[in-house]
Amino acid sequence: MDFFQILALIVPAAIVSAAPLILTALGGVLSERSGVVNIGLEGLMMFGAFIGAVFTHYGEQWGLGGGSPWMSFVVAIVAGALFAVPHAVASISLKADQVVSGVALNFLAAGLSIFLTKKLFGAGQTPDIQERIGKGDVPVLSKIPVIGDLFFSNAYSTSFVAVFLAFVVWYIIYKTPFGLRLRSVGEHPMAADTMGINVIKTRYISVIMGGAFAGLGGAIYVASIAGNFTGSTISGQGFMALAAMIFGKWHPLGAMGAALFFGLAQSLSITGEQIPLLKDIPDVYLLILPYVLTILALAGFVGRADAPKASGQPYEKGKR
Amino acid sequence: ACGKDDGGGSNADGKKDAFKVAMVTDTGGVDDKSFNQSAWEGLQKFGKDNNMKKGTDFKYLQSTAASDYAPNINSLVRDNYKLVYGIGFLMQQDIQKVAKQQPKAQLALVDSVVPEKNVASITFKEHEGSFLVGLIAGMQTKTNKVGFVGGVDSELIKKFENGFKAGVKTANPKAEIFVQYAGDFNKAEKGQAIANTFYGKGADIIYHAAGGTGKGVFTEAKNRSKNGKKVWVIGVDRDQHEEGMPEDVTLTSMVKRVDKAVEEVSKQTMDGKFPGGKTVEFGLDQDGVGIAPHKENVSKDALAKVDEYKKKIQDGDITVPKTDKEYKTFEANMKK
Amino acid sequence: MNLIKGRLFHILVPVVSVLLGLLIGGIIMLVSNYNPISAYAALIDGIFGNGYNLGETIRAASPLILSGLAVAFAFRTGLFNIGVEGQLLVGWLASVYVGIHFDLPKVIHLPFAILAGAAAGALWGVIPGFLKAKFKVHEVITTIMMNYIALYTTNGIIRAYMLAPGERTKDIKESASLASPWLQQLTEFSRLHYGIVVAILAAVIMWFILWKTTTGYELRAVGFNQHASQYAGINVSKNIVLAMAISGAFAGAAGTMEGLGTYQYMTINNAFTGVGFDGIAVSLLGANGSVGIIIAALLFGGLKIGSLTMQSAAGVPTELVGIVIALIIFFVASSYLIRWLTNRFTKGGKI
Amino acid sequence: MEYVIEMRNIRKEFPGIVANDNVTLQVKKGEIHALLGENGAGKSTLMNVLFGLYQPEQGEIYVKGKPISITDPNIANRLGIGMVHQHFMLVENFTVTENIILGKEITTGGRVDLKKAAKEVKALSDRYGLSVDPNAKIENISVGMQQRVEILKTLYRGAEILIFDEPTAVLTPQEIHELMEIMKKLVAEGKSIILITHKLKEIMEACDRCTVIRRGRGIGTVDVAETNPDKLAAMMVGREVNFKVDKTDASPKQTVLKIENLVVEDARKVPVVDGLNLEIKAGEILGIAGVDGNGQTELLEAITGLRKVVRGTVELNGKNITNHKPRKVTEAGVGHIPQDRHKHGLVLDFSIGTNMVLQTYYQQPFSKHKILKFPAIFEKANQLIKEFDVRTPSEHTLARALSGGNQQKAIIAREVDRSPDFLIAAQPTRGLDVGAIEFIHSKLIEERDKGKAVLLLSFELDEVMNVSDRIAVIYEGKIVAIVDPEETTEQELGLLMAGGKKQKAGDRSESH
Ligand SMILES: Nc1ncnc2c1ncn2[C@@H]1O[C@H](COP(=O)(O)OP(=O)(O)OP(=O)(O)O)[C@@H](O)[C@H]1O
Ligand SMILES: Nc1ncnc2c1ncn2[C@@H]1O[C@H](COP(=O)(O)OP(=O)(O)OP(=O)(O)O)[C@@H](O)[C@H]1O
Ligand SMILES: [Mg+2]
Ligand SMILES: [Mg+2]
Repeated sequence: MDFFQILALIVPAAIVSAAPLILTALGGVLSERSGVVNIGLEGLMMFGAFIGAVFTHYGEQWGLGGGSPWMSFVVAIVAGALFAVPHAVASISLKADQVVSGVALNFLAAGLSIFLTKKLFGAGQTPDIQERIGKGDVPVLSKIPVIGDLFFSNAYSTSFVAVFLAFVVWYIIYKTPFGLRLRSVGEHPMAADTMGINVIKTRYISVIMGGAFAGLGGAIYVASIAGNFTGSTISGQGFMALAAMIFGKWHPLGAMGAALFFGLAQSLSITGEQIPLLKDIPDVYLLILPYVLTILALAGFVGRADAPKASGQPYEKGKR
Repeated sequence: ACGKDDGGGSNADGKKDAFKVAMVTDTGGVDDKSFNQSAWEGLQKFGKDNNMKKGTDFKYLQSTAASDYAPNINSLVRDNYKLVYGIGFLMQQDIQKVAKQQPKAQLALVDSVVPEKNVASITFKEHEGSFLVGLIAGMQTKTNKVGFVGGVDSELIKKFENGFKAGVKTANPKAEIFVQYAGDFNKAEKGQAIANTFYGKGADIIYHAAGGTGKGVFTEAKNRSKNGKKVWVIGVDRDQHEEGMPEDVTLTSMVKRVDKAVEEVSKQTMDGKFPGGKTVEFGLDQDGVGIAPHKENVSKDALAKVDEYKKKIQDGDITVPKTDKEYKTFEANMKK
Repeated sequence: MNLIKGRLFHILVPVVSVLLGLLIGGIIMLVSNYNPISAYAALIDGIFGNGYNLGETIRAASPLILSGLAVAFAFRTGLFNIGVEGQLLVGWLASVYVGIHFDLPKVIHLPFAILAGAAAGALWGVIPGFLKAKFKVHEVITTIMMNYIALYTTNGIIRAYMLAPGERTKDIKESASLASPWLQQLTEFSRLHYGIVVAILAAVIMWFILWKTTTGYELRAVGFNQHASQYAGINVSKNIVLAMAISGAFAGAAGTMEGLGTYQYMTINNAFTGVGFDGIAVSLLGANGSVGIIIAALLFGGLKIGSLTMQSAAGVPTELVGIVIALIIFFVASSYLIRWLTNRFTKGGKI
Repeated sequence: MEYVIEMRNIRKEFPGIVANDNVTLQVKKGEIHALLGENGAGKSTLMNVLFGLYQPEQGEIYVKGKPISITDPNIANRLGIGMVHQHFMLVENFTVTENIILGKEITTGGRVDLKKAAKEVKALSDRYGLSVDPNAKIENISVGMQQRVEILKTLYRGAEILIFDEPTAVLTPQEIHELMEIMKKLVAEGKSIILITHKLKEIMEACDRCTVIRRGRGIGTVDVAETNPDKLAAMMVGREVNFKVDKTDASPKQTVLKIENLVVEDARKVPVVDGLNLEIKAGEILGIAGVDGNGQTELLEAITGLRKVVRGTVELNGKNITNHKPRKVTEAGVGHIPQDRHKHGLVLDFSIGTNMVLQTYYQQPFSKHKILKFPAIFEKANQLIKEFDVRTPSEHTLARALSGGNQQKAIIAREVDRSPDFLIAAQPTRGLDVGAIEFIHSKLIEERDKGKAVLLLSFELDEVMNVSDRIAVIYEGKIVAIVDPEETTEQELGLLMAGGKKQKAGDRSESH
């Protein structure tokens, strides 16, 4: 295989596995930028994956055909948003430790999604979905030499949705009044409060939006990669998304870049076994490659990342 | 299930001698679309055939973690189940322990061997079944490139790999075989990435023995087929025809009839012929392994080849390799 | 007066949370057509019903105590150790390695094996600690990464150097085993082992280090305020690394519960054991205190073991217990709610 | 007579404490109205009630004669009430403009229009002579500038009534002067101002009337023209207060601390202490006067081992302690009352008792063989609490729960008790009321009289001049002059601090 062939294998695979991570990490960015730490991304993603699998299946039954996964995305967005509500209530209104509340959300998702799967299907996993998000060449763009092959051929529409949404979130956070408020609430909620901004409401909106994104991430994982939902469908991707968010310094585009980096590292580790030079390296080195690279990157060139100042702290009026 | 010696907590009517049989799944659960499910199907059929009651006379317990195996096996033994299956080689140690502690219990283990007098070990000749699908792959590849995706590199999965490779080479000595292990049975995106690489390198058929990771292989195959580049997947353990629909990418599947084995051993035990201390091996002979009933995608020639070699294996004309070493010898012999 | 109220409240929160969690769990069962009464009866039976179940409950609690301590110790020193899972795995492997490859009298071999596990866990914890101290890398992200590295590395090492039939290592030598035929006999052949003694000892050690030693003083000071600690002449970097090392050592010791106690070998793990993540819940419910953690671990261990009986006797999926645990964590975390509730009941007009 | 603001009989409770009890405040249009009271008297609370951050349990608020309930800062904003908080309410990593428009954004097509907003901010700033750079990030501008941003925030919202909560506590004399000018300009424009300050001089200088609160209760309102600082202080504390620091002349002995050619860099590698020379003798208090940002903080950090010395030496009692670790410096005999008590001085989540042994916990009798001896620790804590009159429910109370003044007393108790040969006191009285200040000054002088060397860093010229035996003026990282407090004037000092040349002879440090 020549270099370009290798790239042509690695890059599209990276983009594919990155899409769910990008979306979930965006969910994390929204939530944490408003000052609410979200360790619950894994759970939100899991619940989204569950909903995605269930409703794509139902969509097929209802005769929606190729529209089924897209319908399930809509439901997963709503479900993710709803599923984030307990975390929002606990950590915003009830002033719970946000990390812990997020952990609880993970436990809840794991328990509830399988419990419901068993209830709905009498089985520990959902039926396989048939209508998956397909790959395709983007018209025109795929014809561009090199770039077309790498980025626009054999690509998922959902990957473009993810990248597009990253820019949307960036726009929201950095360009709109709501974004300004969201960030202020995450940095200095009391200052925001004195400026007449409703801290509680802003945080609720952000956490719930974050849930919607993570839910979508999970659903897309099912519809584009996994094909159904089991207890192990989402096993760690949410944590990787969390890592991507931190790696990306709580910036939407940074998070996207980090997710793509993870995807690249992972697909390199998989394709690596097929590359003559890397072939003789024991499996385990390639398996741990993405994680080691991440740590090295953080210690080396990315350096310290500062979380939003108020993240992790419940806001109480008048408390110093 | 309380008390130590009333012996029939869940069987309150006291039919102490009634034959009761149960199984413990591994973490996959009875609907894993794999051997747990097969085993349960076998047990259900056995139960139905013998007018037994589900949930009391025959039942399963699911494990959510590896540490659950022992308590689950134990609780069934305590509840006076006359035969308790552990499904999957992961339970080997736990079955062995319980067998030693409870010499009166009758236990059975699927996919591995426990040399105890009160344990029946059930194994399969996966390599033989894999050899057959290998033949089909060798015959039907148009690119002369096929792939094998394994879940975790292990003795068991090696049987699949080596049998398959031997089959491919037998039918098509020129064929190139890509092999990769995902290191995981539950990472669909890895399966997909590996399949992407294989297909990208020109393979048109991939055989997977990778559980949930294999789902990613199907996803990739379906994607490619949808876009007009028809590629195939060979399923494993059960007939995975459904998984390939609607793009119809399942070429065939290597089925492993755990259901038959469970049914068979249950029958023997009920009849008082518990094969304790023995290893019951299910191969082509007992239809314990083979190719799936859905055959429409398999060419006539390939089917003929399958029949031909099935006979050869049964007659002992050829021995299908299980390990890397055996495969090397096999390959060397072929070249001669 | 206030102090008593404070103490009482600290106990009240977990108790009320557990009750509320079980209550809502019951409602969920009702809604989904299970009988909560018989389910909970089966659950309780599954925890205490006989010697076997009781033995298994305690066995399951032993590693949970240690992973809970690991999380709590880090918490107390201002760190969030999500890497308990990975530290546990390397601890497990190290203890099994020593258990297999050395030939020593039990009085030396067993402590040696446990310490090896703890040391491996400590080492695994030191890496994120060092990265945090030196490069200010967020420990949450590095510990997550270290989990995966541990999972694949331990598997790789077993596969390459320690493989025995059945996707696992050989059994450890009897001289390194925590298993006790006596305890097993006592509990009708459960896998109960002496690990519980180790776990309780570790809980005492944590309490002692944190609250009775100058080291604990330094660790906690650094956890609360690095600037003030530096001002006071405390070496901040050293203490961050030390905190992660001790936390990791507890996690590694949790691994030895599996390696030297429950299993006597190490399997190739296809996924995380979950014990490390459960430690977060345990430490929370136990309010990061030694006694609380022991009780919480027993509760969670019991729920997990009891859920098996709940499944077999009442047909309720084991996942229900996962839901109940999640609810309990929510309620404990939202103690504000319970505070508010109790205030409503106890407030007699004036403050 | 109609008031722009009238708060009648306000009562505000916190769990276990009545912060405001029947307080009445009446503010006339166009006046600067001072609000005076000890630490914890309830001034901030009262203002937070007015601003809608707290809801009072009792009492009415009238704005321009109309009764109104202010349940939200939004309502206060709408009524034209703006507040500059004691602790700044600024988002550090936002720009000036972003902070100002937050909550009332200027948009074009749904998008925040920062260009347009910056123009407006600039115009507003120019109008009141505030000279603020609209595009600067808050974290990069000085405290004084940040305060102007706070003022702009209120003006941007069209505030007619401005509340300043201790605005001068964090400012340098120059900045205070500028602030007073700004306030006068605002009042001239018809705005009304409520000013909280502990500095009676400021009240005398700028305010029209003054309302005094003591322990949550309103004591009364007086016309500033008809009162004097002594009367005000007596009203506030409830007894006579002695302003002039009682002290005998110093009798300096041997040199304790000797700094030669010290160079220290800040985070950006700029040498902020740049070839500094200084000597402090036993039995004297040396005050450092200077405008914030001239290397004071870095100098102290370098002495105490918190920051690396690039060049030069620091000697204590003839021993080189340059670049020693903080612990070694402490053990060598340096005590340090840090500038920022929350950041450096205390572990707020430790009890006040355990905070008392922050540098000594590892020594006997507080620990032995690395085991803490709590009885000894708490015995020591109790002794210090009594001796230094730290008002705390018990030694087990979290340091966080103490008022600033009492936190400061605790720190001073700890540092003084170790009896160091050299004591650094950095802004020891910042934000404290006159009673507490009096106490702390007497403690510093007591140390001096015991033969210790004391280094006092303060931005309050009054304090420096009253307490010090010698004053060293720091400018751009160098000591540019050393003057005798008896012989100098505020004017002269101000000039030196701004980089002006000293006229008189006897200037030793400049010859280097
Ligand atoms: N958020 C709060 N929670 C509980 N008690 C509070 C709170 N804020 C203030 N208090 C109490 O109310 C009293 C008045 O506090 P306040 O901050 O109004 O004092 P102050 O006069 O502004 O003091 P200072 O001069 O130190 O700023 C304090 O003694 C304190 O005990
Ligand atoms: N978390 C808290 N719990 C209890 N009381 C508090 C808390 N935070 C503040 N207070 C009370 O509020 C009052 C004012 O606190 P604060 O620290 O602002 O004092 P201060 O003199 O204004 O200090 P500073 O110089 O830092 O402004 C204190 O008397 C304290 O009792
Ligand atoms: Mg105040
Ligand atoms: Mg104050």
